[in-house]
Amino acid sequence: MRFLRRVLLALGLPVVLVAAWWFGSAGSQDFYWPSLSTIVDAFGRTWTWEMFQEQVFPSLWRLLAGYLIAVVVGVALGVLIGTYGSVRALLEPVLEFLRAFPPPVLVPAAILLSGIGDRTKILVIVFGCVWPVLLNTIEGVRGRDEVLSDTCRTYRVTGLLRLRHLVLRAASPQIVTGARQALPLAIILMVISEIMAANEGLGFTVLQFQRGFQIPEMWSGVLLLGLIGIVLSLLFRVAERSLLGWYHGQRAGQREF
Amino acid sequence: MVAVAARTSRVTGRRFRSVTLGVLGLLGFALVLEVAPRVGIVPIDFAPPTSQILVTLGEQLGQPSFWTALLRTLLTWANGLLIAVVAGTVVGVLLGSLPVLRAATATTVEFLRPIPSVALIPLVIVLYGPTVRSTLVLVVYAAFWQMLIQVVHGVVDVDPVARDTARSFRLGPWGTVRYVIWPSALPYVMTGLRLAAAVALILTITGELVIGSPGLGKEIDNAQQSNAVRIVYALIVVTGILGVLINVLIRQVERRVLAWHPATRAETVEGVGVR
Amino acid sequence: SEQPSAGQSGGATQPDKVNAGVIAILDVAPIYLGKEKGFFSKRNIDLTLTTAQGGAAIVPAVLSGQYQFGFSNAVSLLLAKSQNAPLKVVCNGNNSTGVADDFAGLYVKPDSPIQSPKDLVGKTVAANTLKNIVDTSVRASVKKDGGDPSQVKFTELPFPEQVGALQAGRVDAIFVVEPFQQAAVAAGMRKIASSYVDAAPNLTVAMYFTSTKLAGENPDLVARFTEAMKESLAYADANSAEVRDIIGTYTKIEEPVREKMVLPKWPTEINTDAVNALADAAVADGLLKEKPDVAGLLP
Amino acid sequence: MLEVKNLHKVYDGHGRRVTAVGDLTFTVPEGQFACVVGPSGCGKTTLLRVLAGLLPATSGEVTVRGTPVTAPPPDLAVVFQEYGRSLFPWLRVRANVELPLKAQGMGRAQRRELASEALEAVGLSDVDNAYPWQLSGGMQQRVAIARAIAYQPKVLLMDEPFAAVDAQTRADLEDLVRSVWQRLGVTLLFVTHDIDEAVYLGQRVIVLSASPTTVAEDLAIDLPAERDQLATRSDPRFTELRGQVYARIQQVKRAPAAEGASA
Amino acid sequence: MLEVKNLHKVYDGHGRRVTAVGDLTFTVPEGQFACVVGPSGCGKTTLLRVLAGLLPATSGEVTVRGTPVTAPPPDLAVVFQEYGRSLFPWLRVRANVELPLKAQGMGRAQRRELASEALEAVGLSDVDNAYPWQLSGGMQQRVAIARAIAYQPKVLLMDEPFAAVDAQTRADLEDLVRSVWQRLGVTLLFVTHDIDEAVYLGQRVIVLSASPTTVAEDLAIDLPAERDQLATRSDPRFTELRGQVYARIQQVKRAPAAEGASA
Ligand SMILES: Nc1ncnc2c1ncn2[C@@H]1O[C@H](COP(=O)(O)OP(=O)(O)OP(=O)(O)O)[C@@H](O)[C@H]1O
Ligand SMILES: Nc1ncnc2c1ncn2[C@@H]1O[C@H](COP(=O)(O)OP(=O)(O)OP(=O)(O)O)[C@@H](O)[C@H]1O
Ligand SMILES: [Mg+2]
Ligand SMILES: [Mg+2]
Repeated sequence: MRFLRRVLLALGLPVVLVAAWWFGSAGSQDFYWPSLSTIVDAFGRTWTWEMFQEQVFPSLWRLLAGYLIAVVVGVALGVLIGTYGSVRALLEPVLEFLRAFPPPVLVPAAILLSGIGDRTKILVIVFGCVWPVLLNTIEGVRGRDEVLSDTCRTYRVTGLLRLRHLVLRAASPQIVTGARQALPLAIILMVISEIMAANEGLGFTVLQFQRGFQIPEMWSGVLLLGLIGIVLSLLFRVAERSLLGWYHGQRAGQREF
Repeated sequence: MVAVAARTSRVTGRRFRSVTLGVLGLLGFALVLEVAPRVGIVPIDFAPPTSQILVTLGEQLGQPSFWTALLRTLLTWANGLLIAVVAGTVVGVLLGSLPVLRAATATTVEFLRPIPSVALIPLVIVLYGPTVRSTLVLVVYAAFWQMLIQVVHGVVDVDPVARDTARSFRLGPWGTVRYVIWPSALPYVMTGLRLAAAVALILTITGELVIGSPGLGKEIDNAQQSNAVRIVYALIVVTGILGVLINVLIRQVERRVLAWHPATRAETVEGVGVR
Repeated sequence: SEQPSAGQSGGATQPDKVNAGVIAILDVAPIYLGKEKGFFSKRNIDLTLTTAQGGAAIVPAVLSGQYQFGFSNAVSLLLAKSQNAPLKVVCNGNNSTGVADDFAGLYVKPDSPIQSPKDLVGKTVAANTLKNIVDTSVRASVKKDGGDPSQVKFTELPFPEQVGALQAGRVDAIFVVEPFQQAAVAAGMRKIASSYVDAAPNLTVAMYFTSTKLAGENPDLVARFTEAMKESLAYADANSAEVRDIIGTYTKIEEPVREKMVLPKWPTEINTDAVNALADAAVADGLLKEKPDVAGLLP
Repeated sequence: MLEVKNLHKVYDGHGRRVTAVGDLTFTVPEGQFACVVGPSGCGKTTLLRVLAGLLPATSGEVTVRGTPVTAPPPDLAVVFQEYGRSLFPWLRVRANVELPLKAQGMGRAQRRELASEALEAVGLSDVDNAYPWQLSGGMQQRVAIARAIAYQPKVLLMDEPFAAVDAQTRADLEDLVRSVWQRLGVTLLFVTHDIDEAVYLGQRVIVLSASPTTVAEDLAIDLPAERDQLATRSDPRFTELRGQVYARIQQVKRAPAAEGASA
Repeated sequence: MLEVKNLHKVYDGHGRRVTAVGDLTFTVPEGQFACVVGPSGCGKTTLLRVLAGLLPATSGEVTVRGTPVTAPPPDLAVVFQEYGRSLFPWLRVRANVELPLKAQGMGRAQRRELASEALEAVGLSDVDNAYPWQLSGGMQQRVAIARAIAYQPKVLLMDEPFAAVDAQTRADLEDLVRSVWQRLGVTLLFVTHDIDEAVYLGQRVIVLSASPTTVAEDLAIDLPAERDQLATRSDPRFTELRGQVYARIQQVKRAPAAEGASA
């Protein structure tokens, strides 16, 4: 029953929206707003298995690599900065400076630094989605309960053990928030990283459709990006469940009606 | 009196120290960027050293067109951020407090979030033309999600005992949001604000750059098309400085509204001691 | 519809407000010059020029009526036409010089083993946009030189990054236009071809266009715009000094570079043969499945 | 009036299933002062949370002043066992006390007066401007009590409200609670671990068994209504009642019911 | 050995300046069981936190086992007054108890044994797999006690460690703490609000005055080392000592020193 309810809840709104889009756009003659049926048609034609192998999977690979690196870097740096006030004072302005860089200027800089291979694209993804993880980790580390810190200090829980059992765990709800923020950002940055210095990939393909005025195909690419977003967020939720079981139990459990 | 003065000087002393460190950090960064092109780590023609960038920046500061561009960018940024923050907060509090609503919208949200603004650009232009409006739409679209997710997670983070207290004293939906949920979600919200502010700035510049609505981004595009490398970098530095200033501003607000929070009070109360 | 029909009666009433989307490059100097010279206002057109990064912004703006006219390269227009985008070309934009000393060129490093375009086989060439006029032209150079154009690899790289990438050895050749050509020359790069010239004699590189809707509804305005444009093109072609000056007003190209730059040609008429040749090449290169209705696109 | 009928509560989740309350039935008439004692972990807090409408019962019926409880009933205040976490760290002491009054739409002046009175009563009038986390444990607990008193509830549920204060303060607070109860005529359910306190305070002491919880003893305290820390506690009847409760608890403890916890 | 010499502690911040500890001097010899009582908010927790090296003194000197305290001294364990917040919500009960042992580099088997023993001793052997927030208040407090005991410290600081447990459990825990103290020879500083408990447990009771805190009374408890809940508590000497402590506290309370709080 509960499962059924969850499925219904998850699908209800999308079904309504898709139906509205389908009928609302039916017979559309607008060049940039084709009907959904045209888009779905284009989707079937475009995103074949070969296309996935040639364009989508390499992109997804870079996306995952970039995302994971960003999470690791963000958490590591965040713990460092969140723990030591002086490191934070020293680095925060520089980081804020870098954080404001728009990708259209960022990508050239990355190319300058590391060429035009996969490495650059991964770099762009990392650079773009490290921030939510970093900021959230910093605040999570800074905001942990003092009594827990004191407990660790008196019982001399130090070093790695402290990192693992206090710092990271206490910050984990915020780290997860940051990681969740970063996930769709990684997809967006995957596309952006393929704007320049690319000759293959999902983002590249979508942009080619756009430039080639293949608007239904472009829309189908957007659709695919959204679907990838859903799939990744489902995977993310599975990971979160096991990681933050204690948290959700403590927050909600059976305490509410 | 003496004690108050001592406390004030201690606080300003600490503030002074952190500002000094921050400036040091920026100077170190500038130094790296000065030296790297000079010793040939990056080609000097395409990554001018800091000193040259600063000279160009100085020239830019003397031009009224620069200031109008800056002003326009800031206006778009501020408008977009305001809309995104208000909308993100309202929707976030709703979704955060009502699990059913959250479950019902989850799929849609996860579908919409990864859609890149570059893909949206032609569609937005068809709707609003190559105007500030279009840029604004992109800014709001991108910054909204950042805010939304932070607020939702912040609302979920409310201490269950605090929530129960609110319920048993029948604070009502508005009272609960105003006095319990909002303050306890604030740390997340402030992070969300910082994230959204930067994203809004990025999208403002990007939008201007690609769409051609007036502002710094358009100046950057123009400089890029003209191969005016130093101007490009000077304008990027301006973007970066804006980022730093915006953050200083938000931190200031944060110190005020989060004075009670462990993260903030640890810095101001001597009591917590040997951290 | 009731567009103000002021032009016919000689400009007594309100001038027509016209927005045109252009790119801030030297190719569009004539329209800026023409506006300054009053070629548009004397035809009762109150012209506003707005720059954008490229076609991604300009085409939708023209199609949705936000801009009345736009500037785009020929291959983009062919691509749009092949997708049945409701566009109509109204006037020529700019052409290659037709001689080796063109405003764009294919460059390699001075010590590169690549001596001529056919050596690019198996090599990587940087293009500012892929599957567009640059790769079509470069392939034309390779083909003309006796190489197999399908064996040339392209990677997308914005113009500003190309010289650096070439120097760093990240690509084997670059195709740059002015003012980046001057940067390539200054960096000592070696020109191995003028691909626009190789693609077709006096290649029409870009054109001004409008939406079929506007063309159908207000042919008078289109006609006046075209006339003004032609006058501007002719004037620009004849007065290169003024062109160099006007470029300084809407770009940030520095004075010395501006003086040295090779300017494109601005004939008033579209080189229909060249556009057809481009279309054929695009089909041959696989950019297009079939040749679009060139006649329907051009005026 | 509080009515608890066949209350049964099972916690289930995270690999643990506990019958917190086995089968609980009792009624507290309007205006009565009832004390609840029972071993640690027997389900007292659970019972209070169900009564306060914060936790759904697994089965059974709970009624507060005539209406079945599905949400926090009106005019009911709770002093939580986790006093520290039930104070809002972002509000200063006075604002914490005033908040529920504000939510009721009470005017500023009246709010101030009630809060000042309540803070005065718990001996904290000088810290009204401090944040809760600047206070000692006992002070925090007293703020929570002040908040409940200022609220002037009809039903008051208190979960070990004096656990963190010293003996002297405790005695003062006991008298305070009794005077508030007498003055406002509230129905009071008071959980404590101190048997003397239970007997001293209440009109009735409900002794709960260990989990799965049932009522082990329900004892009327027939001490005179006027109570005094010295006189009442030295009353032989007090000693007798105290002995009775103590013996009953010992008994419950010695022969614990089957343990309800299992992995 | 614990030495506190002219300890003075002022809290200052957020518009509030409080002298939590005025001038405190006392010494607890190695292996002594000392109980501390004092009114709510008098600075007991503050004292413990300074001793534990968690809080710097404003002035004065604190020495634990010969070394001045600047950081938490080794072999020292604390049971915090905020027991709930001192347990790691992401670790199950057993892991909470074992964590400090793990930090010592103790082997798995030995860790398990010590933890099981300690949990058994506080009567929680059946909940070792639960999360702390699945436990009642009293159970949480016992987990915190178990953690301290399993740690086998040389110095043990306990801040109202039995505040949340029922009378019976409390008696059991009292005996447990005494037996641990006797077995391991720990130096024990025990803060409590229960005067009986202080007298029953300690070799010495330190009575603190209200803020600004000083030692109001330092009483040696000359009861026999072997104590028993029934026998000791009915010992006339017990009653006498208890009366002494009580009287002293009353005195302290009646004539409170100038209040240290100001806005
Ligand atoms: N949120 C929860 N999830 C799971 N089990 C819980 C939860 N809260 C309480 N329990 C379990 O229910 C039982 C009763 O808990 P409760 O808090 O009601 O006891 P209590 O009588 O208040 O004890 P104490 O006097 O120690 O506070 C305990 O076994 C406890 O472990
Ligand atoms: N973090 C803090 N910031 C400011 N003031 C504090 C802080 N902690 C304690 N105080 C103040 O110091 C004084 C002593 O507090 P402390 O917690 O030591 O008292 P206590 O003796 O433990 O009281 P209790 O028995 O109620 O726990 C109190 O007036 C309290 O308000
Ligand atoms: Mg309880
Ligand atoms: Mg205390």
